[in-house]
Amino acid sequence: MIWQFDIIILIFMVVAALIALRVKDLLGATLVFGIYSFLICLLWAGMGAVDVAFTEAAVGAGVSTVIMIATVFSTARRSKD
Amino acid sequence: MTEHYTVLILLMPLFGALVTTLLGRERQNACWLTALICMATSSLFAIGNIGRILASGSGELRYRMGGWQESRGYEVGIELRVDMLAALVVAMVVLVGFVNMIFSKTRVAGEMKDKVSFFYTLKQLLIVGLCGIVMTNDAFNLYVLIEITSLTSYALIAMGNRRAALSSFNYVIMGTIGASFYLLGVGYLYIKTGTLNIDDISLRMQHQYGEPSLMIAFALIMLGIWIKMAFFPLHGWLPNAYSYAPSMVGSFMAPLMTKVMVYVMLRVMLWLFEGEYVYSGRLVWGELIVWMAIIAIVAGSFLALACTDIKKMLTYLIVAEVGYMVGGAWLADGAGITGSMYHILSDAAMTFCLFLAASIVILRTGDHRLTAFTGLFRRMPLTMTGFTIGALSMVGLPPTCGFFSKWYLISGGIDVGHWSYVAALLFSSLVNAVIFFRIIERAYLGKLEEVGNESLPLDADGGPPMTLDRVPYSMLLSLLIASGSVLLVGIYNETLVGWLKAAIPSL
Amino acid sequence: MEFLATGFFEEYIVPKFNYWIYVILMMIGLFAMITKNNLIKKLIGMAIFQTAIILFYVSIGVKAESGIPILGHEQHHAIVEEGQPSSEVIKKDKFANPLPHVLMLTAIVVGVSTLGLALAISQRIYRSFDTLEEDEILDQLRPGGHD
Amino acid sequence: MKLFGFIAVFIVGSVLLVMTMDFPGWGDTSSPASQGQVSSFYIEETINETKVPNMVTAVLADFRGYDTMFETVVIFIAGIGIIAVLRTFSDHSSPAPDEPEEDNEGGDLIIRSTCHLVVPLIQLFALYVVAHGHHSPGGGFQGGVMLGTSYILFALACGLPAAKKRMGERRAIIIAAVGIIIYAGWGVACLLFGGNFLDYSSLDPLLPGDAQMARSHSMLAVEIGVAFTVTAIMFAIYSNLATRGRLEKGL
Repeated sequence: MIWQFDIIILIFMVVAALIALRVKDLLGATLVFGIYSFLICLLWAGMGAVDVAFTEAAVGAGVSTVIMIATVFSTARRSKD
Repeated sequence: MTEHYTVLILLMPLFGALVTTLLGRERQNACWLTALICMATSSLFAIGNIGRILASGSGELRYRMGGWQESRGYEVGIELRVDMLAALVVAMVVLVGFVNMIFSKTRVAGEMKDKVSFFYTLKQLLIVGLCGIVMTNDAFNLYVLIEITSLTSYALIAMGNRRAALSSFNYVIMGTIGASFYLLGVGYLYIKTGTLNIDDISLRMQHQYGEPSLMIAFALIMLGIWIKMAFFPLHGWLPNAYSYAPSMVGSFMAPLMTKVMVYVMLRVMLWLFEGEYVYSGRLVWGELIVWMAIIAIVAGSFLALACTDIKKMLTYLIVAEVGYMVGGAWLADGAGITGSMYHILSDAAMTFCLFLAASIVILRTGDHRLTAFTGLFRRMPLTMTGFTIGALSMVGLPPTCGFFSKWYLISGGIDVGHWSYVAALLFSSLVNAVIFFRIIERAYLGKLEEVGNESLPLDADGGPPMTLDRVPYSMLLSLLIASGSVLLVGIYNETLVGWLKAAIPSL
Repeated sequence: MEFLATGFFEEYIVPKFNYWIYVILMMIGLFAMITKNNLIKKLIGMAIFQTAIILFYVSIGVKAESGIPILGHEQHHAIVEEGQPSSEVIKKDKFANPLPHVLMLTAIVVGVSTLGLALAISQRIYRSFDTLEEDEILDQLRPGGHD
Repeated sequence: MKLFGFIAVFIVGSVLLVMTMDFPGWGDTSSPASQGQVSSFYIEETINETKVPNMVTAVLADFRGYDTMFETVVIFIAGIGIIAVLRTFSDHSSPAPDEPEEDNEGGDLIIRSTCHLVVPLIQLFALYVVAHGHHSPGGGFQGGVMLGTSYILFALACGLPAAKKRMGERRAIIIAAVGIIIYAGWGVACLLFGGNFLDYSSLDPLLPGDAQMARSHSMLAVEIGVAFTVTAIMFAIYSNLATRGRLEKGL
C-alpha cells in the first residue's frame, strides 16, 4: 500500500463529494457521484478489500448511477441548490 | 425438533412472503390465506418457545446458525438468544401480526387495489425483521434486520396517498441517519473488541470501560436507536408517517415498531453494555436522559391535546409513551426497568386496540376528525366499547394493563426519589383522561344531528373519502381480540412481571 | 521541508488520515441530508454518508503488510494436497481481516436498496407534486395552497 | 435550518474527529480488531473448515450465512417495494397488442449490433464470477449485479419492450422469489437432515465429498440463489425507475 497514492485519492474523494453536492445540474451531480464511487472503489482495491471494491464498482458506480440517471430523466433535471 | 422453534418463528413468515409473491396479484384470497396460516403457525411456535423457556433451567435459549460452535473462546457464527423478555416480545409481534392479518382481510383490496400481494409480502417481511431484531445476539445482524424493517415500512407507508409518500421520504432520511449511527457505533465496538457477538463484546469490554471511544460508541448507538423509536426531539418523522399511512399499515406498525426499538435499547443498555457501566455515569447523562424523557412525556401529551385529527392524536400519544419507557429504563432501578419492559407489552396491546378502533371509525364514517365520534355509541356500540377499553388503559384505570405498567413505572420513580418523573407520569395520565373522556362523552351523549350533514373533509388526494356501509365481522373480531388482550395483559400482570424479573441481569 | 524527510507524514498523518477523511465525508453527507432542498441532492448526500461509514469499516480491517484475504495457490496446495497444518502455512498478518469486508458487502447492498427505494418514492412525490424541491412541496401542502 | 444543521454537524464531526485519536493507527497489526481471535480464526481455519480459499466468500456464505440471507431479503424488499410504490397497472385500459417491430425501435444499428455482441460476453463473465467466487473475488452478489446490468444494457440499447420479452415483470418477480427460496430452502434442508438452520455440513450424505466439501458445495448453491434474486431485482428496479412505473418505453 503506497500511502501517497492513498492520500491523493482520499482528497479527490472529498473534492468529488463537494462537487456532487454543489452542482445545480442533477445529471452532472449524478455523474460526479459516479466518479466518487469509482475513486472509493480504487481506494478499497488498494486496501486489499477486493470483494468490496468489486461490489462497489458494480453497485455504487454502476447500478446506483444508472438508477439515479433514470430518475433524473424521469423527473426534473435542474435543482435550486 | 423443539430446539428449532426459535428459527421457525422467523422462517414461517419468510416463506409465507415468498409464496404470496409467487401466487401473484390476481389470487388475492389465496395470498391472504397463506399469510394467515403462516402467521398462525408462527404464533404457535412463539408460544411454544415461551413454554420451552419456562421448562429450561437457565431461562434462555441459544441457537447457533450454521451449527458453528464456539471456537477459541468466541462465537464465530451468528447466534440467536431468546430469554423470557425476548420470547414475550416475539410472541407479541407475531400475535399482533396475526390479528392484524384478520383485520386486513376485507379492506385490503379497497385500499391497495392491484398491489394486494405486494402488501402481504412486505407485511410478512416486516414481521420477519421484527422477530429477527428481537432474537438475534449479533450486533451487526441487528443492523441488517433493522434495515429490513425500515425498508419494508418505507415501502408500506409510501403505498398511501401523496402526503404519505412525502412523510415516507422524510422517514427514509431520518431512518437512514439512525441506522447508520447505529452501524457506526457497532464499528467502534468492533475496533475495540474484535468481535460482534453481543455477549462476547460485553465480556471483552469490561476491562476497558473507561475509554472514551466506548462512550462515543454508546452515544452513537443510543442516538441511532432513539431516532428509530421517535424519542422526543427526534420524533419528527413519526406522526406524519403513521397517520398518513394506509390504515392497514398504520394500525400494524404503530404498536410494533417503536416498542421493538425500545426493546433494542434495553438490550443495548443491559446486555451489550452492562448496567454497571450505563448507570455508573448517572450524574452525567442518566439524569439528563430522564429529564429528556420527562420533556418527551409532557410535550407528547400537549401535542396530542392540540390535535383534532384522531390518528395524529394517537401518534403523539405514542411519542409520550416512548418517553415513559425511556425514562423508566434510565431510572437505574429494578422496578423502573421491569415497568419499562412490561410497558412494552401493555403499550403494544393498547395502541393496537386504539388504532384498530380508530381505523374502523374512520373507515365507517369517512371522517378522520375527532368530531366523527359524535353519537357513535348508538351506531357502533361494539367498536366504541373496544375503543373505550383502550382509552381506559391509556388513562390508567384498573384492571387494564395501562394501570399496572404505570404503577410499576411510578413505583420505580418513587424508589429512586425522582419525583419529577412521577409527576410527569401523573400529568400525562391526566391529559389522557381529558383527551379520551372528551371523545367518549361526545360519542355517548352527542347527538348526530348537531353536526348535521356538514360536508366531510376530502382525503389528501382530493378524492371523496371511502366509507363502509357496515363494519365487517373480521374487523370486529380483531378488535375484540385486541381489547381482550388489553384486559388479559392487565389481569395476568403478576405472572408476566415475575417472568420478566427473572430475565433482568442484576444491576 | 526537512520534516518530510524525517517521516513526519508516516508518523502523524498516515495512521489517522483515513479516519479523518471518513469523518469529513460523513459530515458532508449528513449536512447535505439535513439542509439540501432538492430531494435528489438529499439522496446523494445519503449515499455519501453511507460510503463514509463503509470506508471506516474497511479501514479497520487493513494491516500494514497485508494483501487480499484470499489464499494463494501455493498455500492452498500446501494445505489441501500436502496436508500441512494451516496455522504454519498461513501468516495471519499477511492477510487483511476478512470480517469487515463481509460486513461491508452487506452494507453496500443495504445502501443501494435504500437508494433505489428512496428514488422510487421521490418519483412518486414528483408524480403528485410535479416538483422535487422541498419548499415548493410544502407550499402546496399548506392549507392556503391548492390542496 | 442551514445554521442549525451546520452547528449539529460541526459538533458531531468534531467529537468524532477527536475520538479518532483513541483508535489504533491505520494498518496497525496489533489492534484488537486485527489481533482478535475471531479474525484469526477466519484467516487460519477457513481452509480447514470449508475448503474455500477465498475467506470473504466463506465468511459471507457460511459463517455469517444468516446475515447474507437477510441481505438477499433486503434486495428483494427493495424490488418489491419499488414496484409497490411506483408501478401503475394499466393493463385494463390498453390491451397492448404484440408489437411486431421488436428489435427495430431504440437507437441506431451500430449500438444495437454492439450490444448484441457484448451482452453475451458480459453474461458469460457474470456466470464465471458467480461460479468462481470460491477462488477469486466475486460471488453471487457481484455476478448477479453484472447479469442484471447486462439486461439493463440491453434495455438501453434496444428499448425496454425488447428487454421485457426476455425478462418480463412477472418473470422477474418469480425469479427473485425463487432465489430466496433456494437460499432459505437450502437452510431448511439442513434442518431436515438434523443440523441447525444453514448448517451445511449436515448435508454431507447428499453431496459428494466429506462434510467440509459439503459446506463448499452448499456455498455455491446459496450463491446461485443470491445471483437469481439480484439479477431479477436489479432489472426490475431499473425498468420501474426509468419508466416511472409504467413499464412502457424507457429512457
